[in-house]
Amino acid sequence: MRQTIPLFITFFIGILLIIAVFIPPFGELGETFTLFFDIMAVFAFFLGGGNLLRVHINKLRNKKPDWPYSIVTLSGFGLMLAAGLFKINNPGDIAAAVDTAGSLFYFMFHAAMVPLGSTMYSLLAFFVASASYRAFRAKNREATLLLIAAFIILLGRTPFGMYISGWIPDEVSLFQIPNLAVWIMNSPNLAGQRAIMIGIGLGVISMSLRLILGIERSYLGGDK
Amino acid sequence: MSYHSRRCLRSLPTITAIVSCLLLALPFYASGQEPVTDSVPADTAVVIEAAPPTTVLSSDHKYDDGDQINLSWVPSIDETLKDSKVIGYKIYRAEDGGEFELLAEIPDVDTTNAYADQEVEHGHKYAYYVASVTETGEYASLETMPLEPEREWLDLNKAYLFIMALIISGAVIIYVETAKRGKELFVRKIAGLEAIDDAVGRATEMGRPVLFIPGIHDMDDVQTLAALTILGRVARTIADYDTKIFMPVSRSLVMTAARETIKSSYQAAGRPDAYNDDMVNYVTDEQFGYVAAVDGIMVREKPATVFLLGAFFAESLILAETGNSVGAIQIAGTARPAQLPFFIAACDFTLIGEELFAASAYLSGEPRQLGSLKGQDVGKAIAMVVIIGGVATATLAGAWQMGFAESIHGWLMEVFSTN
Amino acid sequence: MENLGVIISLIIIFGGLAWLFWRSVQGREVERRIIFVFIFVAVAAPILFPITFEEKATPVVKSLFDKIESLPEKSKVLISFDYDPAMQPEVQPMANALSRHCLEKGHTVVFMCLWATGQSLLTATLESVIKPEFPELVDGTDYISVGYKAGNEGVLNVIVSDFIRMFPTDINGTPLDSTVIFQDIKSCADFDLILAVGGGRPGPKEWVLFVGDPAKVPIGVGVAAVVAPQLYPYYPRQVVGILGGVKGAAEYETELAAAHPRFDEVDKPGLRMMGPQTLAHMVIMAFIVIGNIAMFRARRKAE
Amino acid sequence: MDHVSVWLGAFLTLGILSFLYKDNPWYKLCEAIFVGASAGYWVIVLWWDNLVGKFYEGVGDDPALWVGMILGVLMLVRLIPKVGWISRWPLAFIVGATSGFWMMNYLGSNIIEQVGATIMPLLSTQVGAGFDAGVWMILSRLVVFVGTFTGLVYFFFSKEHKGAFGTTARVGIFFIMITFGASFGYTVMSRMSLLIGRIDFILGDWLGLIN
Repeated sequence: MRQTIPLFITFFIGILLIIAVFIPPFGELGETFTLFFDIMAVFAFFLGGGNLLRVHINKLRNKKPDWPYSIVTLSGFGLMLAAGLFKINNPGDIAAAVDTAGSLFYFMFHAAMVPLGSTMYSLLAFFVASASYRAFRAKNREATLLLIAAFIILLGRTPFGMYISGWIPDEVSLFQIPNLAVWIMNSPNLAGQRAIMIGIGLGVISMSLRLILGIERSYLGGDK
Repeated sequence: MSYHSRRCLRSLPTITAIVSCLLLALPFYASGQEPVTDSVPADTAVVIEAAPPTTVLSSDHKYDDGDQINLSWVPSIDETLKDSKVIGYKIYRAEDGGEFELLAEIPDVDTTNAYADQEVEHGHKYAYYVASVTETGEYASLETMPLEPEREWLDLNKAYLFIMALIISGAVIIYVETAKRGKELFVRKIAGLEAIDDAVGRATEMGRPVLFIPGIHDMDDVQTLAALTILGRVARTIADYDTKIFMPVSRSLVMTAARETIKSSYQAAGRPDAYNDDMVNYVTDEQFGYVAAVDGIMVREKPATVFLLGAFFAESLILAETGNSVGAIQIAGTARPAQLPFFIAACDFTLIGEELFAASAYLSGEPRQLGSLKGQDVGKAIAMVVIIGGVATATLAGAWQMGFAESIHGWLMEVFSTN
Repeated sequence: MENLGVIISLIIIFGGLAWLFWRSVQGREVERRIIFVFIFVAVAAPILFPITFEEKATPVVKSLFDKIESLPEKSKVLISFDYDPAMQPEVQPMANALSRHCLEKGHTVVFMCLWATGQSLLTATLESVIKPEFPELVDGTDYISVGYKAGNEGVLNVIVSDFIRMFPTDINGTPLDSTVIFQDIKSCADFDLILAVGGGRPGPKEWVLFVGDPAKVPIGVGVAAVVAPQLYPYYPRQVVGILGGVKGAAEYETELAAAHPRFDEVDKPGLRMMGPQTLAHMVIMAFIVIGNIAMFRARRKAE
Repeated sequence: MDHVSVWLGAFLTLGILSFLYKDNPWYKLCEAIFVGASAGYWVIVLWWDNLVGKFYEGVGDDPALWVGMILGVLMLVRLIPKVGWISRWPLAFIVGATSGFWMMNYLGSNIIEQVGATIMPLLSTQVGAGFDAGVWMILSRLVVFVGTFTGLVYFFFSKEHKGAFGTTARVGIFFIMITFGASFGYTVMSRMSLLIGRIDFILGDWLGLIN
């Protein structure tokens, strides 16, 4: 019973959304369900946020290693929450958008989250460098092809591509590096992308059917 | 979902309506109207500056929820003249026999002679007329007959999509059934998946935890679902080996679902007491906030094995390189082609696209699940046959104008298009 | 002074690479942190001492440029800012160049965003590019900003058939049906061109799938370099042209400055960023080469 | 205010960058701030956009939204151990909806559209200016055709990669590798721009070294 009802719900909703594609009056069903999902996400957050608070309060209470940082996390959370919920320092009234310029929420977002987020993101540049040195090696034929393609695209995306291959006559201009880079993007890359996309499409269909038909049910938990 | 509906619904009926209108109007246009404009001498003070549009036709938009009427007309004959005074059209509408009210103005006289009225409702009748507009006045056409937009219950434009869905799902289901009856099905080895047991075993030996990252998307992404189905298998092995698992997630819903999944795996392994909610923790929804936290966990907990499965974006390499720097064995998989090269470079095993979705079926080893993979292959075979046949017929038709090839190619293009 | 700086930094970078090469060939380990320092220097040096390179538009960029150039005056263009501050250095230059171009050609432009974070970046473009450079244009008549609406793809699904239902007012609260621009725009199908600038989801790809295809509106895209490969399958059937990454922005800026010389004067961040980018690329390529040579050396030794 | 945000920004930027050297208290502090503030940020976004914007303001016109509300409340039921199992219903709903929705979506955009796009004439008298103009075009189309086909062979699960089949699959993986190489080359560019943006901030906005 405890498994049957959820299995039935999955089955019913899944089939409903599949046939809705073919029934014009149901055309908006997907969007409506997206709205449901958005509303459910708010409630799920009570669990997620609650979990976050619990973890850090526990850390604090038991004086686990690094507990002082939990104070920072909790106060950051609380401050952002208060700033957004009560629209602290918002130049508009309570009806104004929460991120109106000048509000505390706006300040916290732009002065703290933006630099943090973009710096974290920019770490990628460093990791790209270390991965290039360490991992992009022509160990076999496949890896060599990957390398060559990457190399041509890299060259083609810098002005050097044109400098070193500008001498190639216009009749075979395809071999000028920037053009070759575009050709790789448009032809072999496109072919690989398509094969991957078609495969993914089939994989999704098959997995969806397994879920809808209840063949795959691990996410539902046990009977107890 | 609805983009299918909208794009399929649009073109054909509209074009048919316009073409038929034009054809209908042709005789009228040729005989009745021309003399009128010709007979107006340029220097007389005539008030009529332009002829009204003719043959205004309203028609129901096919295969919709009864919420669109298509309107088309033959442009005012004056529009074709060099010194035309027509600057646009105005469309008037009356609902259920009421007053006519202005519905829309169309300023672009060169290209537009049709209008799709999407502000109608099933169950009401609408009549229209169209007026050609000049600087000084409007010249109205005749009114159309009142028309009620119809609601269709089946979208026949999508018959081919339906058949395709039926064939592919049918193939999956048939193979699942065949497998259920005990027929042995062969599925080739997938290296990344063969490695999972060893990877978990290694963590056990080293006494270090397993880190499972299910991507950064929520439960409304199929990749997250795929990650959770794989988690079910991995957690089973972890429960058997009694290894520690750590799963920071960036979505609350994923946290809930992951806890259910791990819990049921522990139950299946017969060790429900070993399960504990702290295995899965919510961190933050923010992409790089989550990454900052996971990176921290990696360098502090030094996991022996890291799974990166699901929807990944820019963080793929940040996570994979950090995992690599602490010496973890890494198994990654995503359906995002842009991130795959980074996983291939920095991880030990990578599941490419389709393999991610096939993984849990493969790992389960259960006949019915393997059967579904066979069904997928039927889809691939169809795609391959269609591509070969399509390219062949297109080439024959394009280079040598062979009639039969043209018709096959035309038909294939019709089937394999969502427009 | 500046030339000296350029020369010194080039010496540091190439000298360092030579050292790295020597060390790798000897088979000695090079620590990750040293690699990190390199890439930092390779990027920071050309920012301090600018180096610029010449650019020429590739066909995918040129075709979008030509499309905007050839649209008749008063065409209706929608520009969507679908990105966050993290993507900003890469795509904001495109958004600015595209906005300049459309307004310069006398098109009517509607600005919007699908990302909450896009709104302040959109405001930045309005305040620092459009208002100072096009003082004669009137907000609400020549261009209008409708801002952000939550709902991701859902927003697209609605505006494809009814724009005002999703965006009843502009960013200042003026009802859209009272504005001049929206007298003849009912849905996305009424636009002559849609420019989607962004890189995540929802982004250019969703614009193509949910709006461009069903409404049959040409779409031009400006994307972070990382997602550009995923958009190539749509070109040229479903997408008019693609600006990919800083390089795409730099090419567009060059093309724009050539066709409309008054924009030669303005800041061209795309072109400016190409210097550090080019150097960083060279360092990355050098890493790949050195790494491979080291591997072959080690393999031969093992044999 | 502006001064404060630049200094704060620089402090946080350098803190995150210090992780490259090694894990340290400065990074831990930045991480803690980031996690706390961003989790708070997302509650606020969910609260104002989803609960207020979508539910509270929309439920008048669309009573169906109550379904979403009820499913949401059911999620919280797990906090009551006795009836906790009911919280699986909303989960089942989401799994069903995601599967059904994306199944049809992927069928259209990933299979039908992509197969359709691959069907092109290899040579044609109608495209371009005839046979001679199209050597490169023919080559490109041939490459797309062969690459897509062999790529699909690679993903075939039912047959071991041996013999002629194995060779075809190997050609397929070659194409897939070129695709990855191209993605990598393209992506590197993007990543550098981000670092440029950050260094620009440190050297320009904070230290004022750039004129």
